[in-house]
Amino acid sequence: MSMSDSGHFGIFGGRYVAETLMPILADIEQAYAEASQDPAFQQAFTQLLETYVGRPSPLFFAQRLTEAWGGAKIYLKREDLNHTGAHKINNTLGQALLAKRMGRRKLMAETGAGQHGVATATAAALFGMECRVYMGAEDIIRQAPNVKRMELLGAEICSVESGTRTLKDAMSEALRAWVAEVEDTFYVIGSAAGPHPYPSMVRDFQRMVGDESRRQYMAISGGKLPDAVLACVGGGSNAAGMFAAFEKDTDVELIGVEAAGYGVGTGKHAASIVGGQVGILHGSKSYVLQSAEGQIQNAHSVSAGLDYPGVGPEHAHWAQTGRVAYHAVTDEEALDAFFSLTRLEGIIPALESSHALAEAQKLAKEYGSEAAFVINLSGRGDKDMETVLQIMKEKHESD
Amino acid sequence: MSMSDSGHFGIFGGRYVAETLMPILADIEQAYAEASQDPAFQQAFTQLLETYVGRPSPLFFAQRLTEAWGGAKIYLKREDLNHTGAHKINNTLGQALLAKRMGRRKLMAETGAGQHGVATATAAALFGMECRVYMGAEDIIRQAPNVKRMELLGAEICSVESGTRTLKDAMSEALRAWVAEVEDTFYVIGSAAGPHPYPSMVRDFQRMVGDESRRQYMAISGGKLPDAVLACVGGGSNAAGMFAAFEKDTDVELIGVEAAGYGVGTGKHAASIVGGQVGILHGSKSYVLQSAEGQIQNAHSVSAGLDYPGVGPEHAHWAQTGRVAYHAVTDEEALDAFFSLTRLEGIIPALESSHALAEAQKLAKEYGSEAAFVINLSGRGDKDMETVLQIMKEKHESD
Amino acid sequence: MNRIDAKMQALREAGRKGFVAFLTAGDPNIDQSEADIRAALDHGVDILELGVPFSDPTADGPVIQAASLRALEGGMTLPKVLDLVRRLRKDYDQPIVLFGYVNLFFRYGYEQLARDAADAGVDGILVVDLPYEESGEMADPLRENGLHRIPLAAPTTSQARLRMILSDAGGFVYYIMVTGVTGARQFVRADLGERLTAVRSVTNLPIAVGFGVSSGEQATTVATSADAVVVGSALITAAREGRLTECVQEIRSGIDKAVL
Amino acid sequence: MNRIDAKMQALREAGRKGFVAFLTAGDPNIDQSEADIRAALDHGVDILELGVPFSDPTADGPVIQAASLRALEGGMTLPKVLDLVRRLRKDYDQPIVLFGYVNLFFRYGYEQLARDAADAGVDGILVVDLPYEESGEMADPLRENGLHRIPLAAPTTSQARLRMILSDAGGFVYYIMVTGVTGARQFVRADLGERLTAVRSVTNLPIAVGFGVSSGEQATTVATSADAVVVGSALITAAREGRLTECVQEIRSGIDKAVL
Ligand SMILES: Cc1ncc(COP(=O)(O)O)c(C=O)c1O
Ligand SMILES: Cc1ncc(COP(=O)(O)O)c(C=O)c1O
Repeated sequence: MSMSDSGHFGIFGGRYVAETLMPILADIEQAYAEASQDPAFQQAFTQLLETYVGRPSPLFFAQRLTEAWGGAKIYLKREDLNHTGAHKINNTLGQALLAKRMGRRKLMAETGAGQHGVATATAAALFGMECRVYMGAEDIIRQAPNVKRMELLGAEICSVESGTRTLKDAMSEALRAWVAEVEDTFYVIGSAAGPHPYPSMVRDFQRMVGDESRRQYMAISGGKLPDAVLACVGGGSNAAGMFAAFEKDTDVELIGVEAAGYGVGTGKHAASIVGGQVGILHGSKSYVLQSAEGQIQNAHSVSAGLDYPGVGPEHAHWAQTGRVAYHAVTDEEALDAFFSLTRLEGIIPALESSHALAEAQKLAKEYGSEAAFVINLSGRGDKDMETVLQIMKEKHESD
Repeated sequence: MSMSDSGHFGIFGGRYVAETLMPILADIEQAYAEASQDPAFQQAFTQLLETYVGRPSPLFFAQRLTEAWGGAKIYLKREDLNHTGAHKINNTLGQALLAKRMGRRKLMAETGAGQHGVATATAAALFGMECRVYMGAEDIIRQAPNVKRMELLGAEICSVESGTRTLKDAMSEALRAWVAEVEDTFYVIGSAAGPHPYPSMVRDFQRMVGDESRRQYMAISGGKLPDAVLACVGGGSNAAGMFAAFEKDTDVELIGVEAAGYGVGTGKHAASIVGGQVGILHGSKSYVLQSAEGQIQNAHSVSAGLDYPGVGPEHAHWAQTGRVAYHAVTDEEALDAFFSLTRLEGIIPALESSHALAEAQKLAKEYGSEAAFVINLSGRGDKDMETVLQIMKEKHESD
Repeated sequence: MNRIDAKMQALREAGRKGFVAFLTAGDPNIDQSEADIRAALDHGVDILELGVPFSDPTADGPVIQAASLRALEGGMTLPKVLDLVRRLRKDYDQPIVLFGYVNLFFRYGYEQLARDAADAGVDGILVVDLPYEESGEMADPLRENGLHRIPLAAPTTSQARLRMILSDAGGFVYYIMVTGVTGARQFVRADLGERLTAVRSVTNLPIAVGFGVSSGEQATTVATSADAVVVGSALITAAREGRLTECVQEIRSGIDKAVL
Repeated sequence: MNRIDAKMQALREAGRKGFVAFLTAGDPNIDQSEADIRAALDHGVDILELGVPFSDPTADGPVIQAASLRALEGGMTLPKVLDLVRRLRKDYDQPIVLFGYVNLFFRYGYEQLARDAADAGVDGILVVDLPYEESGEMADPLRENGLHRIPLAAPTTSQARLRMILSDAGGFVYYIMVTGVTGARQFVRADLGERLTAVRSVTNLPIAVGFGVSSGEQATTVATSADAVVVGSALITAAREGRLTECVQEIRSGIDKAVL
C-alpha cells in the first residue's frame, strides 16, 4: 500500500484541520501503517470481504446495454452486490478493523446517500461498537430507506440542519463532533477525501475493486486490458479504488465522472474538478466549488452521494497530471442511464453509479465495438427509487 | 436433476389444474426435461448465476450470534447477497431461460413478499420480455419497496383484491390469468409449489444453494458435515434447494421452519405442515390450512413471503417420511431473531429468513458448542423495514 | 338410465338443443338460491349444473367468485348442497350435475361423496381442477354409484389428449369455448364449429359448450354447432338483479332459434 | 515592536491579565459590527480577535456559525474586513488578530494577504485549520510583513508536538481549553494549571486561553493560570441581545479579580 509520507499528492492533499485533531491523525496514520504491514490484519480484512461482503463481486458483461449503445462492450463491476449495496462497506470494514486495533469502541461517520452511514452502522454492529452518523436533513428525506436501515442497525442519526443540509454540512458537523470526542471515537470517513491519511487509506481499502476488475477482465479477454475504466466521482473513493489498480497501465484510459447537475454552466452542479478551483475543504487541498473569494459553494446533484463541493486530493492530482480524464454528466443524462440499465439489464443502479454509465453511453460509439469499457457499478439504486419515481411523476404531470 | 415421472412425491404432488392448462404443463415438463440435459442451457444458467446473481454466495460464520445464543456454531448461507436480495432470482433466471427456449416473450408471476415479483421482473428485463406480476393488495402495502422496484423494472403490477389480498389470492389470480394467456405467456411460479413440474423444477433451480453450502461447509470444517441445516418454509423453495443437497446425508438433520404467526394454537398462523391437513391447493396435493370441510383458511404471518396456507408437495413428503423435521416459530420469535442478527452481525435479514434464525436460537443450546448449524439466510430485510419499524413503534407506544 | 343420458337422448330425438344452467348453490343464501334454481328449472332449463361454493375458485371469473363468497357467507356447505338436491328432486326430474373444486370432494371422501350424491339425486360430477390424470381415485366410486364424471375439454386440448380424457367419460363433454375463466363475453369464437367437429371425431358423447355465453344471440350461435349450451355468470348476474326468469327465457329462446 | 508583543509586555509589567475579545467581523452587518467592536475596545478589551466569516466554519459551535452566516449575508468579505481594520486603527491601538479559515487566505494569496493585512493595521493571524505542518507557505510572508502567526495548542497536543509547533511562532499561544468546538461552557477544566505549566515548559510566549469561557467567574479562574483570557461566543450572544458592554465589563472585572 503506497502513500506519500507527507500525505500530499503533488500540490494536493495534506492535513488542514484544527490542532486538536492533529495528534489523532498522526496516531491513525501510524496505526494504519502498522496494520497494513500486519498479515493478521490483512487476513482478517480479506476474510470479512469474502464471507461477509461477498467478494469478489462479479464483472458482468451487459449485452443488451452494449447493443443498445451500439459501441464499446460494457462490463459492469458489480459493487451493487456487496453486503449493504455499495462499495462503501469495503472501506468501513477496513476502518472499523483499524479502530478495533486502536482500542476504540465508538465509530462516527458523515453520510450523504446514506450508503456510507449504513456501511459504518453495519461495521459497528458487527464489531459491537457504538455508532453515530451525521446526515444532512435534506438527505435524510431523499434517502429514507437508508435512514431506516441505520435505525434498525442501532446507529444514532444526527440530523444536520446547517447550510444546504447535505453531505458537505454533514461532514462539517462530523468534524466538529469529532473534535469533542476525539479521545474515544474513531471517525470513519466515507470517501477518499479529508485529511491525511484518509485519502490514501480509503483508496487502499477500496483498491480490491480495481484489482479484481483487472484480474477478471484479463481472464475474460484472454489477457487483454480494457480500453477504458469509468467510475463516478463524488469524494472519489470508488473511483480511486478502481483507478489505483490501473494507474500504471498507461494504455488504459481512466475516466472519472462528476455530477454536472443542471449543467456545469448553470452553476448548479457538483463537478469540483471540471467546474471548480483549487482550494482547501474538510482537511485537504483539492478542487473545490467556491466563490472567487473562497467561500464554499453549494453543490447540486440529483444524486446525494455526489452532491458535494469537493473531491479527494488524489483525483485533483490525477487531473493535473492528466493520468485520469474527468468529465461531468447532468442529472438528466444520469437518469436516462439509470433507466437504461434498469430496463435493459434488470439492474437498478445507484444514481451515483448512473453517472458513470451515462458517460459510457456518450463514449461507446466513438470507441467502437472492438473496444471494452469496465464501469464501476458502485452501488444499487434501492435507496434512490423514491427520488426517481418522484421525478417520473413530475415529468409525467408536466407532459 | 431428479423428479418422479408422474410428478408425485409419495401421495403428494400431482397436477390439479383446469384442463386448459394441462397441455402447457406437459410442454413445460418436456422442455424442462430437455433443457436439463442440454449443456448449453446449463452453461447459460451457470454463467448468469456467477456474473449476474453473484454466486456462489458466501457461507458466513456468525461469531457474535453464536456467542449470544451460547451453543451450536451458526453459519449463514448468504442468499441475501444475491442480485435482487433473495434466493428467488436463482429460480426466475432458470425459468426465464426455459421460457426463452420455448419461444415465450411474456412472463407472469404471483408474489407475496415481492421478492419473487422483483426477481421475475428482473429476469424479464434482462431477457427483454414483458412481465406481469399479481400481488395481493395487502402485500402491496406491506412490501412497498419491492413494488417500487417492479415498477422501475417495467413490470405491470396487478393488485389482487380478492380473499385475504395476500399471496394465496395472488396465486389464484395468476392461475386465472394464465388460463387466458396460456398461448403466449410463461407462468413463473415462485416457490416449489404448484402443479407438476414446478415443484421439482423450482427445487432443481434452487439446488445450488444447498450444493454450495455443503461444499463450503466441508471446506471450512475439513470435510465434516454440519449437524443441522435449517431453512424457512413458505412455499418451500429455499428450503427445498437446501435440503435436496443434504437429503442423502442421513446424519445431517434437516429442519424446515414454518410461520406460527400468533401461535399455531390460535389458528392465526401459516404453518401448513405443523398445523394443516392433507388437501389440494393451487395444483398439487400437500398440506393445506383448511376447515374441516376443505375450505382454504387464511394464513397469518408477519412475513409476507410465508403468509400462505399451502406448502410444496415435496415438503409434505419429507414430513411424512420423517427425513425433514418441521417446526414453527411465532411472529414475535422471528422478530427477536431479526433484531439479533441486525444488531449483532450488521445483517438485516428478511422476516422470512428470520424464522429459520429463531428456530436455530431455540435449538442452539441443546445441540451445544460442538455442533454446527447451516442456516439459509434466504433474503435481506430491506423490504421489511417499514413493517418492523411500525411494530417497534406500536410496541413502544403500548409500553 | 342416468338422467343425463335420458335427457340428452330425449333432446336429440326431439331435434332440440339443450340448455345447461349453472347456478352457485347457496347464492346469496340457501333459501333464495333454492327459489332461483326452481325458477330456472321452471322456465326451460334442461340440465342443472350446481356449483359447490369453494373459497378459492381458481377457474372462475369475478361473477362466480363473488357468488361463491356469498354462498359461503350464507352458510352453504357440501352436505347442505346435497340436501338442496334432495329437496329439488322431489319436484324436478332434470339432471343435476355437481360442479366444484377437488379439495372439497377430496376432504369429503370420494366414496362417501359418490354414495351421498347418488342418494340425493345427483347425476354427474364435474371437477374443474381434477384433470383426467388425477381422476383415477374418483372414477370407480362414481361409476359404482351410477354417476357420470363429466369431462372438460379446452381449446388447448390436442386430439391425442381428447382421445385419452374422453375414453371413460360419460354424460356429455363440457367444451370450454374460451381460453380463460368463467364469465360473460361478447363473442363466440369463429372456429367453434371446427373445434367441435374435432371433438366429435373422437367421441360420440353429446357436447355442451360453455364459458362466456351471456345472450340469446350467442346462445343461438353456439347451439348451431353444440348439443347444449351452458350459461352461468350471466344467469347469476340476472338473478342478483331480479331478472333471472327473463334471462332464462332469453337463453332458452336463443337456443331454440338455432334449430328453427 | 509588534503591537501584540507590546501589549503583552505592558500587561506583564502592570501585573495584569489580558482580555482577548473575539467578534465575527460583519455580524450582523458591517455597521453594527463596527459599532460592537468599538464598544468592546472602549470597555476594557486588550486584544481584538477579528473573525473572518467563512461559509464552513468547522471548528466553531452554533453561535459563531450563526454569526458567520449573518456576516456573509450582510455582505462581509475579506477585503472588507481589512477595510474595517483600517477604520479601527484610526481610533484604537489595541492589537488586532485576524482569525479565520485557511481557504479564504489561500484564495487571497498569502503574500498579498500579509502585505494588505499589515498595511491595514493587523498584528497577527490565526488560522484555525492550518496546523504547523501546513503553515510553511504562509510563514515567510507573515514574518516579512511583521505579522505574528498565532499558534493553537490543544489538550491533545503532546509535549514533543508543542515544542515543534511553538518553535517559530510569535505573539502568544492560543491554548484551547476544551476538546471541542467554540461555544460557551459552564466549567473550566480542573487541570488547566497543570496543562499551562506544560506549555510554559517549552515556550516563553504568553498564553491566552479560550474556547468555552462565558462568565466573569470562569474568566477569574482561567486568568489565575493564563496570561490572557479569550471570550468569543459569549460576547456574540451578548451583542445580539444588546448587552455587549455589560458582558465585556463582567469579563474584564472577572479577569482583573484573578490578580487581586
Ligand atoms: C453508490 C455510491 N457510489 C458513489 C458514491 C460517491 O462516493 P465516492 O466518490 O467516494 O465513491 C456514493 C456515495 O455515497 C455511493 O453511495
Ligand atoms: C427472502 C424469502 N425467503 C423465503 C421466502 C419463502 O419462500 P420459499 O419457502 O419458497 O423459499 C420468500 C418468499 O417470498 C422470501 O422472499
